[in-house]
Amino acid sequence: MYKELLPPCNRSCPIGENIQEWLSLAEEKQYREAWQVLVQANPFPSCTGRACYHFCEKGCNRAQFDETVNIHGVERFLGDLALRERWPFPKPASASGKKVSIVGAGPSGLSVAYHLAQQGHSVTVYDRFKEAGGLMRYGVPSYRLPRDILCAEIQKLVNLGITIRLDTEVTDLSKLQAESDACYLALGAWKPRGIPGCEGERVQAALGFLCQEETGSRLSGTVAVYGGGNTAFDAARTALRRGAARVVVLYRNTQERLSAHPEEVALALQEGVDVLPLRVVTGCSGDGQVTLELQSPGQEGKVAPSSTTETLAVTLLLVAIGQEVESTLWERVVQQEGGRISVDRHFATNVPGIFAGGDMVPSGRTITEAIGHGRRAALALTAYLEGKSPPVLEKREGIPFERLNLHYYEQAPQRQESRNTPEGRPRSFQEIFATFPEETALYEARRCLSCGNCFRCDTCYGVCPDNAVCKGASAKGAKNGLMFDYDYCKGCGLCAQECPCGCIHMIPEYK
Amino acid sequence: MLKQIEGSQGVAEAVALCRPQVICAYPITPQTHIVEGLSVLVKSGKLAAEYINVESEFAALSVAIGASAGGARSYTATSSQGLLYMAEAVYNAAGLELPIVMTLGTRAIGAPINIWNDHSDAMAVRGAGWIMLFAETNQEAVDLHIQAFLLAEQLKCPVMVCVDGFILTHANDRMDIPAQEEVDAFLPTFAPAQMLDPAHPCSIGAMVGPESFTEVRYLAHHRQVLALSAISQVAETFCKTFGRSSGGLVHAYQLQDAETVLLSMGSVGGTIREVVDEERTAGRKVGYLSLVSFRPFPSAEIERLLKKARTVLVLEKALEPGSGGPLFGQVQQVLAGEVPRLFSVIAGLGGRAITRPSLRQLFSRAHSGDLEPIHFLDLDRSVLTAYDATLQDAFGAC
Amino acid sequence: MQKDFYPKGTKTLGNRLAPSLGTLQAQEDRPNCLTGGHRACQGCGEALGARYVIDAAWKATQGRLAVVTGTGCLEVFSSLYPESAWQTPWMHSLFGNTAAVATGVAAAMRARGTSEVRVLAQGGDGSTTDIGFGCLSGLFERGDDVLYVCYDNEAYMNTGVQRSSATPPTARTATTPPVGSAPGNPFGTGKNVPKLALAHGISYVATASIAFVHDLEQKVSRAMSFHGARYLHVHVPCPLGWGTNPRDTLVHARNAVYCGLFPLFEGENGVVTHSFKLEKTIPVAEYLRGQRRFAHLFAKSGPDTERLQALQAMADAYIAEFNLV
Amino acid sequence: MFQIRVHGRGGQGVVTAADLLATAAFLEGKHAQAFPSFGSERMGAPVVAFCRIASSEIRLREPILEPDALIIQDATLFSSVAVFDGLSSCGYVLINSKRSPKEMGIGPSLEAFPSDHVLHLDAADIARQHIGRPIPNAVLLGAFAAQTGLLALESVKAAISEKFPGTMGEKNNAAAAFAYEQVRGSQASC
Repeated sequence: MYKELLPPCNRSCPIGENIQEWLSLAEEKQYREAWQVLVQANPFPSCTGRACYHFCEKGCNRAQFDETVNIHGVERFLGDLALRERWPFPKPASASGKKVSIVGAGPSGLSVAYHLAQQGHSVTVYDRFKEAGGLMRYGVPSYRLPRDILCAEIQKLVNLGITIRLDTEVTDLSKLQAESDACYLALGAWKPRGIPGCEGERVQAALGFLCQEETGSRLSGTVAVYGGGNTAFDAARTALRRGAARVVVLYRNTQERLSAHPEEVALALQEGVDVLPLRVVTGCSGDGQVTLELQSPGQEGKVAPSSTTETLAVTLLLVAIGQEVESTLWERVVQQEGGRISVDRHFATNVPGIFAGGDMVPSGRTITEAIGHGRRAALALTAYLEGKSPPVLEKREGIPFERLNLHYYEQAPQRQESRNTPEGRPRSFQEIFATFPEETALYEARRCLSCGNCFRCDTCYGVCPDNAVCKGASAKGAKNGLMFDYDYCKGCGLCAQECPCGCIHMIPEYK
Repeated sequence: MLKQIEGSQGVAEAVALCRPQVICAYPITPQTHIVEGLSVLVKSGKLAAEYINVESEFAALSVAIGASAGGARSYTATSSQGLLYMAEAVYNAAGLELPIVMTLGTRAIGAPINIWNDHSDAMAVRGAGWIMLFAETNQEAVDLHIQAFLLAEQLKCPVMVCVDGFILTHANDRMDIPAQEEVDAFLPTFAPAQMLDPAHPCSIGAMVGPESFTEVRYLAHHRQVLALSAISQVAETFCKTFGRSSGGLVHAYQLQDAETVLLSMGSVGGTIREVVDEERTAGRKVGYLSLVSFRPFPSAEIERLLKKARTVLVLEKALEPGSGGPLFGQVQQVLAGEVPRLFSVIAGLGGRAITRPSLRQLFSRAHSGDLEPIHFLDLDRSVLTAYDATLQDAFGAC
Repeated sequence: MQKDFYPKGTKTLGNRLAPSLGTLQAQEDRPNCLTGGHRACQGCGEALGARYVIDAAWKATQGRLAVVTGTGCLEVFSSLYPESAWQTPWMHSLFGNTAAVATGVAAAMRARGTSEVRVLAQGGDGSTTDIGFGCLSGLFERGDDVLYVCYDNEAYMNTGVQRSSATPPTARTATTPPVGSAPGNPFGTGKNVPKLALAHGISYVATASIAFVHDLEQKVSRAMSFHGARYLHVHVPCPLGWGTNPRDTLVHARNAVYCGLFPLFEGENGVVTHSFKLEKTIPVAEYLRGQRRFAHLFAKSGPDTERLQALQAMADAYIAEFNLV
Repeated sequence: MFQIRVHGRGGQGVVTAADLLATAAFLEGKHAQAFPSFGSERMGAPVVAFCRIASSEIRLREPILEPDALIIQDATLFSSVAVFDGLSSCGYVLINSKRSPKEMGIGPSLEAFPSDHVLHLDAADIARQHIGRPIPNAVLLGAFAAQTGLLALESVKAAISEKFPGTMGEKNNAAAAFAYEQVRGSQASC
């Protein structure tokens, strides 16, 4: 029988996008249909196509064959195409009459808003910032995610009927609760961790620095960024663009152990960012003398302080060693250390009707995960609003690389987005990479191995010695246009063995 | 048209008059002159046919099998070892119900190798399911070929026309070769009962299992039973069309009141008739029965004609060591209990001439009852003793 | 991007994005000249090969095709009276006369003025390389308009796996048991019928494998573009005779090609014109392992390196001879 | 019925001689039968062929055991072949030889024959003159017609023309006619 398995890309995607399916539509040039499948999970394909760290590609089986499919490139292509063509989101279901308030217009809040709106709920989103987007706006530099793209995707949500109240700090949770049938908290984690003894004019939180975007003042001299995560590198590259003569990333461990996405690190190095590993900042004087304690690498990635120190003169020290949740007003909601809100696997807090997601809850703290939270939380919220227990999502069986029959695939090296900006030191916040032209998007979509999901190559039909695989008119009702005629099948298993993508399963006739 | 030509040439001309569409040729003495004759006719454009020179007799008949299944009137010729080499295909052609006509220039089978005439080859395939007709004269050889195509196509059964090697094939004889129009009127265009036609796909030569094989063989026998009347009818029609009697199941000679009858097949009949005439002149009531149709075996006809005889001698040019004459065995089955004395005579093996003196002596011994159960005509005991001195005693004992 | 480049559609049998680039076997309206319901074993390579070849020939002739089949598995499993799996005009005569019967059919077509009906003869390796070789050579030499196809499963499978002249050295068969000082089929000089066919100078000779259907179909249609005698030798693994898992029939077929033991090539008028380049080569041992007929080469006590090396040398010689890489 | 036995060696045209006699008889409206002593003849081996000529249908298929006439194409046969077996005492003998039977030492068995029944002539030489090659057939047939009177020369010539159309036939016919006249001349003189 044919069985649809969970391809590793889908499995790895924090949003749970059905990547294989939309790639398969894209390779047929059915872009709108592909986009529709895509936005069933993710309302921000243009954003995630740019700023997501492509968890999907880490899972991609093709990596073991040649190189991963450039999934994000195709996603971005589809998202941008949808914007250009002004494809509206699918029409929501009829109004449910339920009202949901969402605090925080970041990726998680907007995602939950989108999915709830699709269910017909009336949604209002509150945010204390002047513009919506949360970390997508204030955390991701515009050279990675141009603001017009972000705005356009948010605008589509507004078009869907979502109300966004900006510049509105919610202070009274009880009042909000009283006004709504349910609430979703997605305020993110904005409270920077500091370094004891490092304060003053020349020390700034990296996230706050990023919030200024290109509008911040010009920099000069050496700017140091302390931290090894994505925020650190975003800050470092932004500093370059804002005029810093030299940007140094200071990291407590070895360069190999940087937690930032390797692509980001590579681009930063390419742009001229220096990385000084094995250095812990122990202090920063008012005139910008940063004291660094050198570390020596030890067992299992641990480092040990050495007695050696050095100093570095900087005009600015940006601290990017993590953020915490501001724990101001949520007395009734159980919070953990660092202010994070405890939720169950359906994103419900201990208070009925109050849900939370995004960076506020324990998670990987990425835009993508936040959007994923929103999607799943919306399901739980809807169930809650309908008085049902939260849905249990059926997990499909996965498809390991070994189940693929590689004979049928052709080697095809990955293609990457071309650059908009010259290599080397950047001069502006212009987006670095260009969206795929259709040809490349098509090429990448066609590279998808379609792991575990029939791509109608008809090999089974061709290799059956007994003509037991029916196709077309004689396989009426089959989703993939193929059907087994068990009267003719002798159970040799050739079809299952030869199936390139491993979607045929042999089941014993008698047990 | 009367012609004085070699028997083989007469056969070739007769075959050509039947407008065969595919002719397969492989040389083997003494059949060779027939296919040579046909090759001249085809190459010179006098006969529109595909002429295929093959690499063996097995291929010769196989090509004919394919051609016949392909819807073409097909012909080949062979002899002796060649017939045995194609034996598998001989059975196959009959099993596939393909109306192929094949001339057999009858000849002995080795070892020891011997290229001369007897009927060992024909006897070796007597169970193959073919209709087997024996010509007594070259005129009859000509006529039987014309009848053979009609019979084969009517009955969906291959026909083997057995023409005594050398004695007929290489004899320069007077023959009346019919005109093309006459043959065309007698033999309609081939309308195959089954053929490989993409417009009407069929499968020929399927495997048949135990549940149907008996029935298939039954039908094969049934076809031969039908052939008994068909052969007579075709001979009658032939006689009406061409004005001469040829073929049929048997030739009866001086049988009305015959007490002693010699039964045989093929070209020896002429010499026998001479001796029968001599015997009659001498006042002895002898007769001759010549089988034209050996397959199907005309049992009823033999019984009808010979049941009043006192002595029947079955003279045949074949021997199954350990058994005797195969023809005798069959005649015995028919006449046992009706004819008091039945003798088996093995004669003419490997080209040994059957002469009037020998036949005279045979009759004389038959009259006196002085014949072994299996009598070897003109057995030269000196050859035996030269080979092995102890043999004389062994033979003396039997 | 190259036009028509489909990273997962060019090697698969079908290509939903560009159906015309797929094989005939992927088409819904393929003729199925050998249709389902036949009695072949599980995973039969010959059943596949026959359908691939005949369908392609049917297409090339637009259905004007007559097929002659020699005795063997193919004939037995497809035509047990009163049923037949053949949807083309089909006949079977004997084991050793297939080529000659085909000559006859072709002659009949010429004689009847229907020579647009083309003739295809087919038989197994026993039928072709052994008992029917005389007739085959005769067909070649005369140049009758017949495409003769040999489905080579490297032994007499119909009768219970006995050695044929196409059985590879060392292979275990019922008549070459894996015992004694030279276990399995002894090494000989071999009988490469495709090369013998080439030596006859006939218009077209090719080898093909059921694992490479595009190549196979292309060769059949090329063969049908010529007239006169043509020869196609198709490698068809036999799960029963080889002692392989039925589901792995095409895996072994592929490996046979990739290791070099079954070179795919084409020749015209006596000269090799093209060989199928191997995108990868594998050691012969990888092909042989997993086939019970070669199990004695991989005994627990240690592999039979001497024979494995000899087989590898055979493969290497083919790779060099046909310039496969 | 008149029975003729032709003796010679493979390649001399023994079988053809018998065939031509049969054809000549056929052309005269007679029944005829010719056949060789079947064998796998090779060049130079002794060969026999037979011919029967009759006014009614010939049924007999045995070899000719008691010939009425012998045509001997090769005079070297006598030591190895019993050429004269069964020949009736008033039969005809025609030998291709420069030398007489007596000279060859085979005289005694022929002495009782009527003298004009035993004839020898250098057929090879005559053939060489008329045909260019020492093929004795036509010469012997012409001589035979003259010797026995069984067949008209014209019939023999017609048979030759049928078998060998064109100049080859004409040359052979000239040879036959020459021999015919020579034999007739010698008969008249004796």
